[in-house]
Amino acid sequence: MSEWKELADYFRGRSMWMLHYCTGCGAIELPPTMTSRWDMERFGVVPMATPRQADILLITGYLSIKSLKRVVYTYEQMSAPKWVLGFGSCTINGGIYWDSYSVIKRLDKYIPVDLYIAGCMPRPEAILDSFVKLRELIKKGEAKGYEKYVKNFEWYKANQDKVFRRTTPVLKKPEEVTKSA
Amino acid sequence: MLKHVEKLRGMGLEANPLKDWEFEVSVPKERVAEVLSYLKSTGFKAFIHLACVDWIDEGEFELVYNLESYEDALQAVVKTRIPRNNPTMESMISIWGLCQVYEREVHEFFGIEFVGNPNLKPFFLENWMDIPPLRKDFNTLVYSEELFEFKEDETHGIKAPKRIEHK
Amino acid sequence: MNSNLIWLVFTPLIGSAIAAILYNYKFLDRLITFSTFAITLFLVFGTHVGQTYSMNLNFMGRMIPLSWNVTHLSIFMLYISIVFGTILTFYSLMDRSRMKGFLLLLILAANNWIFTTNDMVGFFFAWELMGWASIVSVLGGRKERKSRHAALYYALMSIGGSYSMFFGLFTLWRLTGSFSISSNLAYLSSIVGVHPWWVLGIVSLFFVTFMIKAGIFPFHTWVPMAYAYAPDTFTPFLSAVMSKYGIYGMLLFLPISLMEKGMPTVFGLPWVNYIFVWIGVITAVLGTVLAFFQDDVKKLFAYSSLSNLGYIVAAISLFTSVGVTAGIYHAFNHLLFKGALFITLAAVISRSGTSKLSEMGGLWKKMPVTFFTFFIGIASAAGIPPFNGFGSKWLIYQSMIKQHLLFATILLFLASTGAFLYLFKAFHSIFLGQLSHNYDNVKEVPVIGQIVEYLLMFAMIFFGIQPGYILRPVGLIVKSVGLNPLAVMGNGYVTGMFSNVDMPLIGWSLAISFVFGFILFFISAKHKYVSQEDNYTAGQIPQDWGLTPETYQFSWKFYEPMEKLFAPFYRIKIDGFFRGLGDWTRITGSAVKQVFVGNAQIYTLFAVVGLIILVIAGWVA
Amino acid sequence: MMFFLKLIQSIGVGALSISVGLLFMGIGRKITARIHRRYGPPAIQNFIDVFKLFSKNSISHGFAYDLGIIAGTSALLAAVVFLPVGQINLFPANSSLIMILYLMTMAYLGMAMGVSSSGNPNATIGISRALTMMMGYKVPFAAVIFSVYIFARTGSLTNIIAAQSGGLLNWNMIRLPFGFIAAEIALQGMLGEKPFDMAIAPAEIASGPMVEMSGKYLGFGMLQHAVGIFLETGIMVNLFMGGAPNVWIFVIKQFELFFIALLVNAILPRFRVEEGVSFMWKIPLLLGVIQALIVVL
Repeated sequence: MSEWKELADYFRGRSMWMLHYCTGCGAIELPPTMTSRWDMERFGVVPMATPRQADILLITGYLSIKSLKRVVYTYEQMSAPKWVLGFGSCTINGGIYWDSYSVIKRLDKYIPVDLYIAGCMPRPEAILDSFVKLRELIKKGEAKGYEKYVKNFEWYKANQDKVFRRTTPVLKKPEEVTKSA
Repeated sequence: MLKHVEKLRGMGLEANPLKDWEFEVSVPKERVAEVLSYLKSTGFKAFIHLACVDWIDEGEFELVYNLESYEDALQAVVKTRIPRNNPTMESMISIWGLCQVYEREVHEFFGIEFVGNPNLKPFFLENWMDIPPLRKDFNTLVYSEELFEFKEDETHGIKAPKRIEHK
Repeated sequence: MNSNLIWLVFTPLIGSAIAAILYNYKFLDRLITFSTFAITLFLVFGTHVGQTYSMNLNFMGRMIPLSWNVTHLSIFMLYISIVFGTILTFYSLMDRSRMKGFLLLLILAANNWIFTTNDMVGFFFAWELMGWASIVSVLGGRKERKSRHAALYYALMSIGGSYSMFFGLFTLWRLTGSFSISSNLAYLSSIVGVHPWWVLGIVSLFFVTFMIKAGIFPFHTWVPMAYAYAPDTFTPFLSAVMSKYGIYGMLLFLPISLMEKGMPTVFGLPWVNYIFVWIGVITAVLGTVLAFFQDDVKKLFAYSSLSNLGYIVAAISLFTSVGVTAGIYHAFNHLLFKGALFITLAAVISRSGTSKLSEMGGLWKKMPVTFFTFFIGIASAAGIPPFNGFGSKWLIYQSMIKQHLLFATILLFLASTGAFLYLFKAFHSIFLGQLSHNYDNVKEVPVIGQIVEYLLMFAMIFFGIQPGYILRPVGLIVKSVGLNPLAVMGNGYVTGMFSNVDMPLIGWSLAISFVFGFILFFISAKHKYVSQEDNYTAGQIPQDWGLTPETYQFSWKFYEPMEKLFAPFYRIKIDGFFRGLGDWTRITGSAVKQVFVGNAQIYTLFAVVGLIILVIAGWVA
Repeated sequence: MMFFLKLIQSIGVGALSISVGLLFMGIGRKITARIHRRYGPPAIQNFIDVFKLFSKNSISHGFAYDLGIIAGTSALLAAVVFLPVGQINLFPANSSLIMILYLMTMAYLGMAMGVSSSGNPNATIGISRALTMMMGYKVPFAAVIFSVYIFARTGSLTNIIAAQSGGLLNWNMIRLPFGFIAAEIALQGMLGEKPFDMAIAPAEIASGPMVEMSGKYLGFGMLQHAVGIFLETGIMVNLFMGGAPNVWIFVIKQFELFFIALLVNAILPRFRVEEGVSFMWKIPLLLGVIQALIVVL
């Protein structure tokens, strides 16, 4: 059975279909990655149109609360062996939106990220490198974000709900933290 | 263009040319509708934008109406100031229906009440319960630390940039 | 014991009388209808080919000779119509629509009479009985006003047809002094070499009647209306059985071959036959093209019937052995699959309460048996082997190709491909897609309905993979009209002229590959079932978005590109040209009518003219 | 005994069609990449994809969805055993071309039923476009088929191949040049390659019929496409290139046809649906009709 699993992992590592969530500015790095200059298809990575078909969810940059909602829904629509790539510093710590009231700061509090690509912007080489790294992780059986999500579902849901379903103001005592004239 | 400026000055308003294709006019709150409809009748048919500036030290909001005349290739900037406490403003929806959207946005981000606008539902923000976010007295850093629970020790060793204090 | 031929006619009449008395007791009425059909079926078991019977009816001092003669064709038609009628009445035992049992029994009496009679008086009388009973049956559909309108229009067309037949019948009587069909046909065959135009004129008078009943191209206008607004359980009979009366009539007259009698020929066909082939082809294409854009599902299938009858007419008009075989075979297949489709439609409409395609959707979860019946029905109608529609379509292509009628064949192929389009449109809009919350409480049809549906499914598959059971009797018919029957190699074979098709082999091939498909399906990684709301919506959460099943169902303007393609042809209809022509003709016709008065025969002639006017007018509307 | 022999041979033909189809798709991706001046995936990439898809979890919308998508592949596999493949001709008395075409329709019906029962309008729009396009290419193809029928005086692929024996000049490709060109354009539509790929437009309708397909369902879809490529190019080889003496030459001939379709696919944009259909009804149909006139008269 484990041989079968290894074989399956081998194939999964060589055929990663990607859904790119392109709200951030990082989306502009993807066309060169796909086309002649860098050609990600040689790694078996193909852009897909819907979450049903995809293996990788590539988050290209910052996510506002509204778009995070869509990303979570999209992630949950994907089928089981699935991986999330956080792209750019925005997904790591908010990047230039580090103090914004509407942009989330750390993606892996809400969905399990298997691999971060640091940089603002990461170049296509970095994206290709991440595919190779992800392939190695899959082969070693370390990229198990989807299992983590199922195991810690309550924790993820609580984090998501804290952002999505607010029933009280966030600032408990606004007069203390606001700087009124 | 000078003709417009002269005319507005003749109405007892403070009007200045800014560039050779743009002028501004400061209007008291009560006369905004009158001035806007006058400008519309003289060729400024297009309503471009409604902006709001929070003059927190003076305790006032400044509403900026941008108009454009396509015939004369001119832009008019109509400014008015309203008090910051309980800010209310007359809706310009009867002059340009388009104002509805901009007023809704300004309402959401500054909390200005537009009397006469039927649709001031939340626009961009979801479940917003704090003070409107684009007011100068809203501290976004404290807010985002509170909401996203983002502490520096959780950043995989990457430190948050030092906050640039203004003033 | 040849008098059982009379009983074939009288049993339904008696049953009809009882059913009419018990009309208010809905279930008893239905039960009597069903049992009369069953009894008639037993009577048909007792008839055999070559039976004759004759008697003289004393009518106000005149002796009217009535005679019966059972041919291969008539026994075939009797079997298929009565078996189907029995199944239909069994189905309608549980039905709540306003179909009147005694009228159906009257039609059955007329049906038996038409198929067995050998005298024109009986033929005409039975034809009228059938016509009027069906007209009254059309009344009482779900939409009062529209069904009244449809019945009126159908009645006008039928009257026109009757006049035409009456005129032809009495002309023949004046010529031969006999009412016997067989002797009259023999007479026509004998004089065709001398007076081809006379024969053509008389036969075309009959053909107008038959074309009206079958709904062939210039006379097709009543078909969609009557089919769509008739009671839901009557439409299957109307489409499956009653459209075949016209085909039966045509088959009676077609043996009068105009070939080698000095008439010009086209592609080895007499030009009249050639014209009829094209009329059939035009009917097929027209039915298909109009069916694309219907929103009323019964109307859509009415146009589909039109298209299929076009196939049949095109095939039998060739009057070659393959052509006639293919035509009769397709008539049977059409009866089976269109009957099944209309019965499932009746089930769907009675359960959902609407016949609008844009209001239905997703019903497969609620009505799985009906869904499968409909699926096999459309697979048959689209001519997919090994279901039953394939063999006849395939033979029709071959018969056309044999005559080198290439363009007609291409157009028929177009109609067949188009058939797949509109069938899938109906299939999707009724059964697939999103299930509206209005239909949360919809249930499967009752057990009786399910039994009928299983039976029809079985029949469509059985006659698909065992075509020999139909091709043998069809071969006898072909032989009886004087052509060489096709060789039937075995029960499973459709033998064409260019190649054979072994239907059980296709069945095996499909079954085995399905087994492999299922094995692959079950050994691969597991799947989970999700609800219809859990769907790809570009990341939008349906509840937040205000998405309802109705708004997420694609059924309106299903083939919009096609509409754009065919838009120039529709503009012709919008133009007032035909309308103006129709008005003008009607005015001229009525003016002429006022001039001539007094002569009965001329009146009949005028009726025919009036019919043409009516047809043109109806074509516009 | 005969039955089992035929069964095993049929399974062999099915496996051959799947592998050749997947290989063609892989080589096609490689060639397209080279035309785009990319390196491209390995030629066996599609095998990897299919294995991965069958090892991946998936979602389903009910039994009609399962059944339809299995039917899509199975019906094509059932059709492919009737195709003469080189020296392998399992049922020589039974290779009627029209029968094979109608059996392929079963696959389309199954696939259409499956994806539409998911309830996603994108899928249905894709199906509606595909069927409209089918109406477009089937008509010129029918014109060509019936010309060949009349020309060869037979409707069985076996006999059509036999009628073309005796060298290159006897091939229908040479004898019926207009028909060959018309069928070649129709083949482009049949394969769903550009400029006739509006059914699976990923940017407009989220890859159309495939929108809700995940894991093994998509795997079945790929198998269907693979068998479809094999079957459609195989029909063309038998119709116009005189079949082949053995399987290898047959596959090479198929690849020649597929290669032309690929080149066109790699450089052309997409038609709109009605443009595609009206194109099909103009140029290929005209060519087909010219050919038919030449044959009939």
